[in-house]
Amino acid sequence: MDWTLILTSVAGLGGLGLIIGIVLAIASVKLAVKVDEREAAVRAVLPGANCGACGFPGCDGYAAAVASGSAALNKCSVGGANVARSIGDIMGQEAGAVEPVVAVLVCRGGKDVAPARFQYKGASDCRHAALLLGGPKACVYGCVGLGHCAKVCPFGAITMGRNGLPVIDERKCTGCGNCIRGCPKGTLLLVPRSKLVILACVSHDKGRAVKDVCRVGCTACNLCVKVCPAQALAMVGNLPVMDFTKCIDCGICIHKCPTKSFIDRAPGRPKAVINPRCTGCQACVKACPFKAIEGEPNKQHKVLADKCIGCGECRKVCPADAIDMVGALGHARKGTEG
Amino acid sequence: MTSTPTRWQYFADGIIKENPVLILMIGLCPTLATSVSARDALGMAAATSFVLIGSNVVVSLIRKVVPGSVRIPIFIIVISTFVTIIDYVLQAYQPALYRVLGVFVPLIVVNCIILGRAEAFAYRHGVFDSLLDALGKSAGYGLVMLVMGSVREILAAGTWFGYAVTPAWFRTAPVLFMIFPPGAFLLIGILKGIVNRLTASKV
Amino acid sequence: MVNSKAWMVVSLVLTCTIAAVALSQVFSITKPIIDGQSADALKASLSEVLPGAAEFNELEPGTAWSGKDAAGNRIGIVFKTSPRGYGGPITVVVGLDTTGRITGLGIGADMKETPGLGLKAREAWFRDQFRGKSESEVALKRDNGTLDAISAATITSRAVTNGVRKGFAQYSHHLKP
Amino acid sequence: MDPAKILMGAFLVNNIILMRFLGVCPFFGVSTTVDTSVGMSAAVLFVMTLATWVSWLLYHVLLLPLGLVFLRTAVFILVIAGLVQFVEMVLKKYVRGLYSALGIYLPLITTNCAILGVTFLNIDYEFSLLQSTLFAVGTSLGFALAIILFAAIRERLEDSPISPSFKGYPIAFVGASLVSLAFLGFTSLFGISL
Repeated sequence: MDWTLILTSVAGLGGLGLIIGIVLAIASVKLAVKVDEREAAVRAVLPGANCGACGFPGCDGYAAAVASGSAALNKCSVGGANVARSIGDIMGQEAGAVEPVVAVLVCRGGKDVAPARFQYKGASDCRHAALLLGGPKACVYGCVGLGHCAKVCPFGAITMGRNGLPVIDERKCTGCGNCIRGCPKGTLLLVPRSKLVILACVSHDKGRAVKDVCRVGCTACNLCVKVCPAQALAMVGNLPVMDFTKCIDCGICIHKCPTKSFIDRAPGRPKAVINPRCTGCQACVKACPFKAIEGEPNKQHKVLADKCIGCGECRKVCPADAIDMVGALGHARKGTEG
Repeated sequence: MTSTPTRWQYFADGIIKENPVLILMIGLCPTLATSVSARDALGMAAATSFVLIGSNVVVSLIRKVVPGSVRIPIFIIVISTFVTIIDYVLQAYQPALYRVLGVFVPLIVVNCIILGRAEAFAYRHGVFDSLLDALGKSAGYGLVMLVMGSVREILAAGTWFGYAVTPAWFRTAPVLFMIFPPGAFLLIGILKGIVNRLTASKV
Repeated sequence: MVNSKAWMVVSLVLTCTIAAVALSQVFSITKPIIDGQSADALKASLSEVLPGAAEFNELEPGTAWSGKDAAGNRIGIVFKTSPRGYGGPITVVVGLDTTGRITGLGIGADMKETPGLGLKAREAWFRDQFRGKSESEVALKRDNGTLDAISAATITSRAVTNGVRKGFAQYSHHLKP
Repeated sequence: MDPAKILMGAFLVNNIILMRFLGVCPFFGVSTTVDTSVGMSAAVLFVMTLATWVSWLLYHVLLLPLGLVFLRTAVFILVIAGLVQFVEMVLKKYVRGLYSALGIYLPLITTNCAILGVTFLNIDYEFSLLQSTLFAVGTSLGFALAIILFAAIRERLEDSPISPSFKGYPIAFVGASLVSLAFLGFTSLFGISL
């Protein structure tokens, strides 16, 4: 037992351990970072996807802003209402209602209907492809289809469909907006979940120029603006811009559009049915934009189910309240409650 | 993890499902550097296993009394004690193997597997579980080292554990590339690709 | 108690002390064995490069010895240099007979060349090339000499040859009786 | 060894990651984006230089004279661990951005083989304090060069069409193999055999 060696090594290593222990102890006191415990609590509630939808650099940034009181409590669209409510509880204030939003693809120009004008062999990413003459697709406005949105979606809500267009799983989509910011063409839109009818085209061309590059592109024919009962559409830059507050999602524009450029997010639509109270005044026949009602004057009228799109115009004008909207419940339109 | 992993899983995971090198991607430095021949690779794996088992056991023994803020330096001292022990034991009793492993024996102390397991597992589990985990990880590590060492030795020197296993003409012009660092990177890349293919998980 | 500042320092010092005690024990046990090994390894390596030498006495501590055969008359000297190789210093031991020709070359075991590559310097074919060469003939083919280097380990080969030449310059004055 | 050779040797000829296989774990972990690589390289440069000074002084002042050479491993790694923990606290207090960017990788710098490896090489090469500092700076510049170069490649790999099972780490390894092959070309540049 070589005591001198043991003692010197104990002194050496032990001494060093002592010094480091003391330095760390002092440092942990002096350098302690004063963390507001409310910030930690808020941070714990946030989903932690660091998606930036709230406009702050990740959840840490948002939590710090909320704790310091410089941010609204309901900015976390990903977390939605319950996160907003729990932040409200932590901060002791009432969090405003959060309008859940969802991302929607506003371009239907898949490979089948919108051909490419050259073969693109570069990096398989939309942002790279868009740099090359606006991308390989004949329609330069449309979705390039190389899956950048699918890559940046932190929730895996977007997968690329067979025809080269992204498919958005609305159950997984939290409306964080990463895909909207990432898309070089702006063919993705954040819309409130309650909004059902949306124009699915972003081409600013007109008529033949659109027809040449895409079979389902909006040719700015102005028909939808004319037929819209609520005057919710206005033609701006060869595209019908929809005023979400006025639009009643009736769906008339969807069926009137010659190139089927609108999409309907409602899984199903109700149908109009005329009950015996009908006096045969034929007000509904004139009102129906799709000629879906027939019958002799002063007699019980009948709705042709295949033609009726459930827009509810007839119901509005019927003096005898003889028309009901039946089927696809839960998708009643504003003003046309069945 | 729905059901708490059974004891057996602590061990079995280490070999394939949570193989330290190919799945957890830690402990790459010594794997690439000393897997030039099967014998050296196994020597390194054995030394690393000794340290891993020892440190996992000791760390789980003292985990309740270790203050959170200095846990890393304390773990480090425990690990470096075991490393110095194996370092001098090898020098004394296995000088040939020690000469071959060279600077990589003391570098076991910074082998990410050991501190990684100490921090991630041993600090949170009992002694017996930690021992099983260490054995599992060592077996997994040994397996990868054996594969890497064998492939590189056979390609670069035409021998396996020193015995000629390739035709003479091959040994006159072996694939020297595998001895150099690029060969090691390439080999582990291919191995990782195969593992991905098998587990069909995209890392 | 577990997270108080004092315990933080104490636990660190305690672990260090235990480690220090354990390591010093291991060291004191293995040290003699290691020294023993290198002592008789040294004697073995010296006689290996100067065949026929029975005992050696030190000319310069740790770097040069003169060798006597069983009958007691000088048959040459041995010197040790440690040129810097690829991975670190390489101990090179060279035996010279009285005429200044190399009688043998040994390479130390503790070098840290790349395993499986630089370590090939210890193979007999490489070391035997030096036998019988005088100072001027010690050079690699690449440096217009006669010795061929280890394939893919030119750094190590060149380090050894440079070491030998440096040794000649420093120690050959011992040859003149 | 003159200073320029030590610096060039550590920086290019024997790159710490690609040729000596030290520091490979952070090399693959952090190099997904260029800016985290830059952050990591800065941290490595800082910690490696500091660790070299402290370890060199400890070795030549404390260990060698007292004959405690066998404590080398324990002392060096203890010092580095303490140093990294200290750096972590300072970063957390004053440079919040870098702290959140590096996160997990700060404690892993402690187990970064490159830093401890360099302290050992400094001792094995019997460098003076100045030479050790040069070697450390050269090595961390080599670390930075390798990791930033590789991060740029990996960012490009993200978008290239690779078979699913080779995406991620496998293709990164193959990429590293090619970069290492390129560095192999530097061996014994300017006759440096460091």
